[in-house]
Amino acid sequence: MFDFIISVVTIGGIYAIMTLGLNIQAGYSGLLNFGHIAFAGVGAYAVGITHLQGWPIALGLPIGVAAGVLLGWFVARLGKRLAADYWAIATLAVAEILRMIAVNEDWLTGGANGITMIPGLFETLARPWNAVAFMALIVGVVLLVAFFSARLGNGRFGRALRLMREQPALATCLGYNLQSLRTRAVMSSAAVTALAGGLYAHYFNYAGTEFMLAAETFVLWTMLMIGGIGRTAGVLLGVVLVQAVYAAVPFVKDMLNFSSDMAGALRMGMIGLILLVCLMWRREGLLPEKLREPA
Amino acid sequence: MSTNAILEVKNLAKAFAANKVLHHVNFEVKQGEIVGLLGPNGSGKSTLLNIISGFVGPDAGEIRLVGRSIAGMPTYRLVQEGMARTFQLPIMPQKMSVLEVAMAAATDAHGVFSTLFRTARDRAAERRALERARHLLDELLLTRVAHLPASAISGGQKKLLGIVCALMAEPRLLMLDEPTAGVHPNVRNDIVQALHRLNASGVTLVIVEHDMHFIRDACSRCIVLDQGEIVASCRPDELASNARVVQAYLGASVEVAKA
Amino acid sequence: MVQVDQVVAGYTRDVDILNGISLHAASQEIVTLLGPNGCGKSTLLKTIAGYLRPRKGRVQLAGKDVSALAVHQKIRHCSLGFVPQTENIFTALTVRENLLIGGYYQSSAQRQQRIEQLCALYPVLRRKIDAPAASLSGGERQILALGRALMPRPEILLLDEPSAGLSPKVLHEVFDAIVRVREQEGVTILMVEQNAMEAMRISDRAYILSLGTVALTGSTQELVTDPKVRELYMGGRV
Amino acid sequence: QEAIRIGAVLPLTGPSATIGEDMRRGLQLGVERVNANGGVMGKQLALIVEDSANNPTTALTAARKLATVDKVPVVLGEFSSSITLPVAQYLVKEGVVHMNIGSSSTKVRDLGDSAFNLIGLEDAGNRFAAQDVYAMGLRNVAVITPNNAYGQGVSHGFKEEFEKLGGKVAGQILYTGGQSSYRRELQQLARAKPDAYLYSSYGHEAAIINREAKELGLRSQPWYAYIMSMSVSDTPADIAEGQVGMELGASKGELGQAYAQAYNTAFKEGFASVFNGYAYDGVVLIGAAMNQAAGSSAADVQKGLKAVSEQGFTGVTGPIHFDAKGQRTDPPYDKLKLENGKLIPR
Amino acid sequence: MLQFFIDTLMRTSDLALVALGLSMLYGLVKFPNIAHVQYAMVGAFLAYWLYGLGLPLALALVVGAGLTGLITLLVQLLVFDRLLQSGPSIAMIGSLAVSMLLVAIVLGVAGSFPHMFVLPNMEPVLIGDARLSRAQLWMVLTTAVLLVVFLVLLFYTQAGRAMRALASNRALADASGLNASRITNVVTLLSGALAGLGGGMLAISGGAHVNLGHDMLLPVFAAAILGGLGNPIGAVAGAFLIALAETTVTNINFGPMLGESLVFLPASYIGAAAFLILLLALLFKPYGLFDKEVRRV
Ligand SMILES: Nc1ncnc2c1ncn2[C@@H]1O[C@H](COP(=O)(O)OP(=O)(O)OP(=O)(O)O)[C@@H](O)[C@H]1O
Ligand SMILES: Nc1ncnc2c1ncn2[C@@H]1O[C@H](COP(=O)(O)OP(=O)(O)OP(=O)(O)O)[C@@H](O)[C@H]1O
Ligand SMILES: [Mg+2]
Ligand SMILES: [Mg+2]
Repeated sequence: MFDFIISVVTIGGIYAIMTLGLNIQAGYSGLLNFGHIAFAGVGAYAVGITHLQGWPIALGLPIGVAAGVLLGWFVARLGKRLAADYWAIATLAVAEILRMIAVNEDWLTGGANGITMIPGLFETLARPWNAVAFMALIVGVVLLVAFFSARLGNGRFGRALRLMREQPALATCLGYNLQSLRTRAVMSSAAVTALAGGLYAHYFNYAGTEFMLAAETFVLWTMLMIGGIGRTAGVLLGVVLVQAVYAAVPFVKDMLNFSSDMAGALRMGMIGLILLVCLMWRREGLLPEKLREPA
Repeated sequence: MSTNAILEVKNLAKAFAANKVLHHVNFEVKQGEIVGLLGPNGSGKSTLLNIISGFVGPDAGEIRLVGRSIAGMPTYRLVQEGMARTFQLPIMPQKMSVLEVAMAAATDAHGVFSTLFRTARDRAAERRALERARHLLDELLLTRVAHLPASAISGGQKKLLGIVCALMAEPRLLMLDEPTAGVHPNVRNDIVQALHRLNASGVTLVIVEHDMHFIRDACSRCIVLDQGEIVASCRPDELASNARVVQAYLGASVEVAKA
Repeated sequence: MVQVDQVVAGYTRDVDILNGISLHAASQEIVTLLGPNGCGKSTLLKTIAGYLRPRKGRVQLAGKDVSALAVHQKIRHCSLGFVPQTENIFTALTVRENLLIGGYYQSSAQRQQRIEQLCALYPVLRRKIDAPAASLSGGERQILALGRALMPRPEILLLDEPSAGLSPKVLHEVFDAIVRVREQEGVTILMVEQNAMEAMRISDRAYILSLGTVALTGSTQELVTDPKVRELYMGGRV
Repeated sequence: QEAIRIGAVLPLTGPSATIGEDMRRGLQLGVERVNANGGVMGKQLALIVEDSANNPTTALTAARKLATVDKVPVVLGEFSSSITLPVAQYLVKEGVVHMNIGSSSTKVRDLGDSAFNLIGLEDAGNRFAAQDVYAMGLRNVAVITPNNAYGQGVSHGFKEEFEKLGGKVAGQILYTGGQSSYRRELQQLARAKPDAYLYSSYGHEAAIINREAKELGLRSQPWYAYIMSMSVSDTPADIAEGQVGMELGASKGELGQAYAQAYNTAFKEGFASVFNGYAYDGVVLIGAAMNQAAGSSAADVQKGLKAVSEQGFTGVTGPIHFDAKGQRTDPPYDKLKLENGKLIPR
Repeated sequence: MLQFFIDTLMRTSDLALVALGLSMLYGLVKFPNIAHVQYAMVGAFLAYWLYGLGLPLALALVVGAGLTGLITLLVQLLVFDRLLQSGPSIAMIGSLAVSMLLVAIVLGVAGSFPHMFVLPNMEPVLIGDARLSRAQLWMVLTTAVLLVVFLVLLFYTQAGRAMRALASNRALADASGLNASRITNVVTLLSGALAGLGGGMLAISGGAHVNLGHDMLLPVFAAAILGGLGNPIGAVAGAFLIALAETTVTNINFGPMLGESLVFLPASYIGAAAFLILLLALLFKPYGLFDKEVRRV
């Protein structure tokens, strides 16, 4: 059980980092990124490819973050003239194209098999401690990212983003360069998310294409919306809840003695139901964004 | 060309499809003036403002700000050059308080790293913005609603908030699109006062307005636009005696302009 | 025609914007509401139209208590017309389509005829009849909004700042047209105005609101001639 | 009396759900069989099935739960190689026995000590198919397979083996799954004028491919189905009629027939794929291994499996023997054809 | 060439009805309803079930579509009306939840095995040198007829105008006496029925299976977006363009250009082609290809 909890916390932490990243775009800047998982995918594949090519594995994470930021720059450029909904689909398109490249170009990415045997971190430590150390690392990163992202949101940059989110024409007229705001927001968010993706690859010793499916982005969105978009505490709460539900489903199934031919239906149904109940009950998320009081 | 012109517009033309909104618009605004920009509905005043402030590209013509050509410059660059404007129909954000919107209008020091690490520069900018925002909100009677969501204040109050935002930038040239439409008459006087004070501190103003009282109280000169052209440029009290202006713009309200 | 009794209403549960307000407008009267920004004028009109439910008190139109009716029911069945202060046109439609929607329940012949009439009343509409409404200038929008509301020949018209953004000449024309509509079609008009001077010119009575209640009321004559009223509520002019 | 638990991770939702469910049925029948024969060391055998949702993260979480919370000694499954590989890697690292019953990637071979494999991997399958097709006198073949790890393996591997024999692959298409029509892919293949088509596909996708191939008149050439039972499971018999193909060795012999009977009674329909047989064999084998080693720890299972394999074990998919790496030696393949609406050996 | 054209049309008709409904509803409710493709899946199962009960195929499709419309309306009333009060993004995530629930229910009831329609073997029709099945011919024709009907409905009737007015400004539609909720309900019903019909027709060739909705999610959304969300006719044109792009990728032979006999773009990039087209189109027409809306500050 102990091991399982550690792994649930670690995975939750990785998702938390990605969701905090998404929050910088979606929450603060109102940018609907439906291809967000692509940043994580780039991070994961960077680590994987570093391993495949036999480069020092320590280079994986930095390369991943750099590649993520670059992709972020590109995606933000794409949005120069696009309205929110349209940009959302454009990002989805980019993510899908990247995924297809990952599936098809097996000389680089291992093809549909993905890249296996990626070395983990802390593997020199003894059995439970390597997992504990990894969890500690992830929790540390989550706290750091949460702290900085809250700062970003409450500070002057975040305020500019929020004005852009709600009234772009007003923001322009006040002298903000929307394109630059958007680019910087997406790039910061990409950096964080690519880092999480790289850590994912190390943790699971694996980078593959299923991880880059659009459904994964929707998981991130779910976490974001349940907790409360735009608010760091809300985001974290959302991640904890969704991750708890995901982790609990197999146990609930065992507990209620559901026959295993219903296991799949039950898993989907329960997650859908809980999500729906949450949304209906607290429509703005559990911790809705508040008006910020300038200190 | 006079040397102290802050804004020069030469041969400006703009058409939307077949609709020629502006053609051969020529005028200049001198440093320290308060110019009223008048004209019938649909004569292109807002379009002119949109072009000057970089929201809409002109079809032809030249615009100079303090002698520098600004054609094709994006709005945010123009704001850095000291130009600010308000909108005719203000729409305000939902999840930001009035005070926050006002503070957001101070655009300095909003870098990612500066915000992340709360540098001294960031903190100083924040303090300055807060002080100034409080002051301006107070001046335009918005203190009572400063903590409400900016979208939940009344139409007139939004208009005032728009003006506060424009002033936050400490512009050299301020263009107001119908600042008093929907604003209570008493507040109108406050606005006039505030604009005069602003003008005294060196800000040049261009005001689009339909309220002749306001024009008379506030402006030193009027430019009248009709059918895409400038048809008059004179002192406000001379408007009533200009036949073309009366025919196109004032109509039966000519009495008001005279009064 | 319009009777508002002790109405309390607001947007959020805990804040009342209207604090027990009462007023009325007799048949074919033009009544103007004046008051500082944010005192609740628009809120009052929205409550009469049905966007907000009165928490206390009631709203009567033509003698019927309509406090509980939805907006579209009032518009359709109580012969009510309403022009909101902002977002008062359908930007995705053309000018003609805006008018057609205004006359949704008329027969198509009636609609054509009415559009002709309105175009004669407001020539701008004819000039822009097939333009997308989103392209209109501020003043043009205002006229279109009025035209849309007039399409079904309402008996009661609620206007929220109809003059905002109109040039002096057009403002005059619009107000004259309002008076004419009243005379020709017998409409009762309740309007909010900041342009006190012009509004007083055409209205019979006025209410001056303050913080969700009536601070002062009287005939136009009485109010305009009272110097204190002019000083306090009309910017010291008129 | 506590039951002895074993685990499985299967795609019960998502694009491979059909096969996941088919495998689950095999496992279920296997457990029933073992328990009917007296269980494991006098105890009941219990199976915990977790859904992978066709997602590696979910699959790994499920495997973690099985390994660390339920503490099962052995986990069977997944189906997609891209999920089986990370899951198996994790299990081996934890010292849990992994039994592969669905993935054919050759990487399965190198997973480690506690990894076992029951099915023929793609290299063997490709060699078998290439020889079979070549023996049928076909020299110029077009190949259409899904664009995933499995399809890529078949497509590339078959070409290699077939060309080694001297045949030619006229065209290869890796189609994107989940589309409503594959006419365009088929027509592209037809432009290469092959003298036969080799395809492999999942149930309903194959149904579309077969129907459209018929509509487009491509069935005038022979069609060869790779893993035939899976490929024709959802195609109306009159459309697939006359196809030939190969198959991972399906249930056969008396044992196999009894099993097919049991499957039919339990689920009121025939096999949806061959994988249920391997799943069934996996469970029965594990039961035997536990009894053999007289213990139910992972180490016992590992030891037991080796021992049972040495003694010789016959499952519904034929005799099972593991090599030193835990791989089934000489995994069975069958040659089949569809005649009068029935799959029969040829 | 004829075959190329027919392939394109057929793929178009696979996507068009669902995309049309999606886009139409988007116009009113202003959020991309992810569950919309699942309505198609539900429609497929209903049609299969009704056909199994012995209804003639056409009737089964129509009744199935009607029932799907009712289900759609029910979900709209119970769930989305409430969620929409707090904005489009909440509603969108809600639609994701609904989508999962629908899949779970169908999975629980009908299982994961595809259900194939047992149809009499139909000989393909020959049009010129192009071949297609009778069912598909009917599908293309039905789609075309429905499209024309909707075009007329939307742009030439007072009801269509009311719908667009509602989409543009709900509060003002109220102030014009339109019964906003009733119009929304009718449109919801229609869009659900369209999705149901689309799904049912798809199932005729590919069977009714739980992933039917999920599989068409991306292309349908790409089509709706390409045509401009909220513009139903655009959605159909978008579907056509996507189909065209896909067909081009698979069927244009670049061989002659390169001096070889047969050179195709890899078919595995077929999805990428659709998305690439989408990206390019959006870059040049940021609000979809058929956007005519005037935006001014
Ligand atoms: N984006 C656009 N597309 C098409 N036509 C436009 C656009 N913007 C403005 N117009 C047209 O240009 C003309 C001038 O509009 P503008 O808003 O500049 O007028 P204005 O002088 O500000 O009038 P008002 O006093 O009523 O606000 C109007 O007839 C309007 O319909
Ligand atoms: N949508 C809303 N939600 C919450 N509060 C609102 C909303 N709209 C207005 N208010 C509040 O109600 C008060 C009255 O607003 P209202 O619009 O009725 O003012 P008004 O008298 O029409 O002012 P103006 O002349 O500026 O249009 C405002 O102070 C505002 O704070
Ligand atoms: Mg204007
Ligand atoms: Mg108001």
